[in-house]
Amino acid sequence: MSNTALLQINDLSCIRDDRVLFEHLSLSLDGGQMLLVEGRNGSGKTSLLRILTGLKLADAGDIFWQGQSITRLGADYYEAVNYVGHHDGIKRELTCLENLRLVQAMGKPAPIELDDALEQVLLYRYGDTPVGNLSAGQKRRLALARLLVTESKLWILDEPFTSLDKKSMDYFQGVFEQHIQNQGMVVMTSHHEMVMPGPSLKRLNLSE
Amino acid sequence: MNRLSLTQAFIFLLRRDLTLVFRNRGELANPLLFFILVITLFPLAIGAIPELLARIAPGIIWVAALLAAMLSLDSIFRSDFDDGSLEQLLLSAHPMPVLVLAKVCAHWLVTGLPLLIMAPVLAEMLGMASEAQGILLLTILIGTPVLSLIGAIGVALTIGLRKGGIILSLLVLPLYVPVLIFAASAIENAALGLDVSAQINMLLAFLFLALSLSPWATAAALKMSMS
Amino acid sequence: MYLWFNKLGSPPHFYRIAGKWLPWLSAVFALLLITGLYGGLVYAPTDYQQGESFRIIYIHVPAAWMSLFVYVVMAFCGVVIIVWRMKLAEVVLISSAPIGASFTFLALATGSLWGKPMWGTWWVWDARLTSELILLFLYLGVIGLHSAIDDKRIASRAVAILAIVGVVNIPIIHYSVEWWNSLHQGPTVTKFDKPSIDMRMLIPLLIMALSFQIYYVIALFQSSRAELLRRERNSKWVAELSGGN
Amino acid sequence: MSEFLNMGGYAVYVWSSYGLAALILWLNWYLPRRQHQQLLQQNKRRHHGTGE
Repeated sequence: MSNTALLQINDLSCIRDDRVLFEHLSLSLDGGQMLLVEGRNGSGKTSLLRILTGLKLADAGDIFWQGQSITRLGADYYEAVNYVGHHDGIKRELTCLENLRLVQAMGKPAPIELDDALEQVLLYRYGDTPVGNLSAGQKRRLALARLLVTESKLWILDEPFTSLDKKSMDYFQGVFEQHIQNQGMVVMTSHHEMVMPGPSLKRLNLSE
Repeated sequence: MNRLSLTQAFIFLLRRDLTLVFRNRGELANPLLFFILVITLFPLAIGAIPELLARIAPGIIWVAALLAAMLSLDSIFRSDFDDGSLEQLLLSAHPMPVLVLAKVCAHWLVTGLPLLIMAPVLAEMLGMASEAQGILLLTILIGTPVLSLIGAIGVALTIGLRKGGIILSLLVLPLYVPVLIFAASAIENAALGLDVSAQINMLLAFLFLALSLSPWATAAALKMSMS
Repeated sequence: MYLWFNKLGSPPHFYRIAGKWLPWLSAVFALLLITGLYGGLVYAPTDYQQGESFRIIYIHVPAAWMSLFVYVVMAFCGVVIIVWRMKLAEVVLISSAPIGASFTFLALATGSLWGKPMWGTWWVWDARLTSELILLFLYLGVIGLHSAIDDKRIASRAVAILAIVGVVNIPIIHYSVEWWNSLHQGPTVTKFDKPSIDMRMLIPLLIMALSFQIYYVIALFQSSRAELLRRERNSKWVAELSGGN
Repeated sequence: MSEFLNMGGYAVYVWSSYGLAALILWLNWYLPRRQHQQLLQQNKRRHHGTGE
């Protein structure tokens, strides 16, 4: 195992139409750690997360996963990453089960029955209903169910709790804690306070 | 459990796209209706002189097929782009060009194939010589996949734009010229009973060139548009 | 070599170098143009078949060569943009597009002006002119796509991909049109591309072609410097440049 | 001299070709140059004083 952390960010900077969102950003994250990205709206939280996933190109700096640059790793890096962004990334015309089957087909399937996953996110009854008929909260839960049905080390979550009720928020907070305890990694943005044991929680504020 | 093999992922995505299309069947007919509509305009515009129509039938049918294909290109990535599943495809464990190929195949099955079925009817309406109709089908069978493959590059480049439509045609139509030239002249030769193997071979060459190069260009363009 | 390539790549460095070179290039261009024009208009003998109208060749052929050359330069910049993500290549690509498009339009216009006296029509579906017309659409595609995307960093990568796809298609389009033209061979055989080999005609043509090349570099430096200022307006070197003097 | 200008009867075509070429070449040089001056002015105003 190379001595550097699993995820290494060196001197990252991002400019959006003449405004410098962040500059010379360097940090590292290892297994069993969560990075909470805070900052007022428009401070570049989403841009940072999209750069971490490799979807967006940074204006300068690079990102290393297990010592290798993510641009060179390509699909191998993506296999280790699970990203839930503003969009839920699910098809309205397909049913919940069909959506989850697609998620598994596109990633590294976790040893779990799809019905059990639906059960955990309280969507078992909606297995065969097209997603178009679900509420925003239910759609978000289905989007987050991607974390249960595929195996990935690094979770990158952009406002995962939007349109979730208290009960679901607690449930998913538990899922994140479980992931951290199994040496997984989470990078997320959230307006809700995260209650996490001290050493495994790192904070990054983009607006100061 | 490890991830699916490439062919499994390809087939899975292809099946998913086809089920998606059959879930809203309404749109399925659009390219076809456009194809028929454009062709019926010509006799109205040029007059129904049989020899004239028969002579220009290959050109009309192929221009109409080309325009119908181009108009339907937007549907390849549009819905996935809007609901965020295109992002998830880009971040999938499988190489993007293969997934792009699956989506382009789905698009061809939904738009190219119906043109194939409809073309003989229209060729008959335009009074095209029957020997030529066989070759017409062959050129559409080989040509329309090329239109979808090259068109996918244009769509991927313009997907992020608010008004991508016009730019798409400006980018894509010049690249369609070689296919149009060889397809139309193949049918013309067939109508005169001449040999068409040269043209057909060229169309096949375009098909293999497009099959091997355009998925990579489309994947790069998608990655760039999502950036 | 890499160091030089990298140093040239830094915008302020290129901005200064281009500025310094512009006057010299203009002088060389003026010299070449005058000799070329004199050679073409006065020195070269009258063509026995086309009479004086053949002298349009001294604009038409160099413009046609340049229209192709500039697109190949753009495709090369496209590769540099995709592989090394060099800012300068982005600027050079998009600054070259209008110049290339102008050369293509010039070739088309002079082709039509040359065709009128010979065939009595302004437009002839000649193989070369038709390829040139499609090439113009390729240029307009690049310019249109670049202006349609707001974020110029993304726009440059988009046109880079388009230029590469375009350059692969240029020979295919060219030979398809050539082949198509041989099919529908009109009554007149065009004498566009095979200028008679008489030395006194050829030399001015080469001089004109060279002057067009130099002109391209001048116009490219000029518009690249402007584009650099627009793109780098909030970088330090632009601030020093404008705050300083 | 007038014979030269006449261009063997093709004066219209030859001279309009060369005129058009001159116009296009000049435009491609002049427009970016003017834009360059404008940008320099804009930057001066943006970075007026100590260039904040």
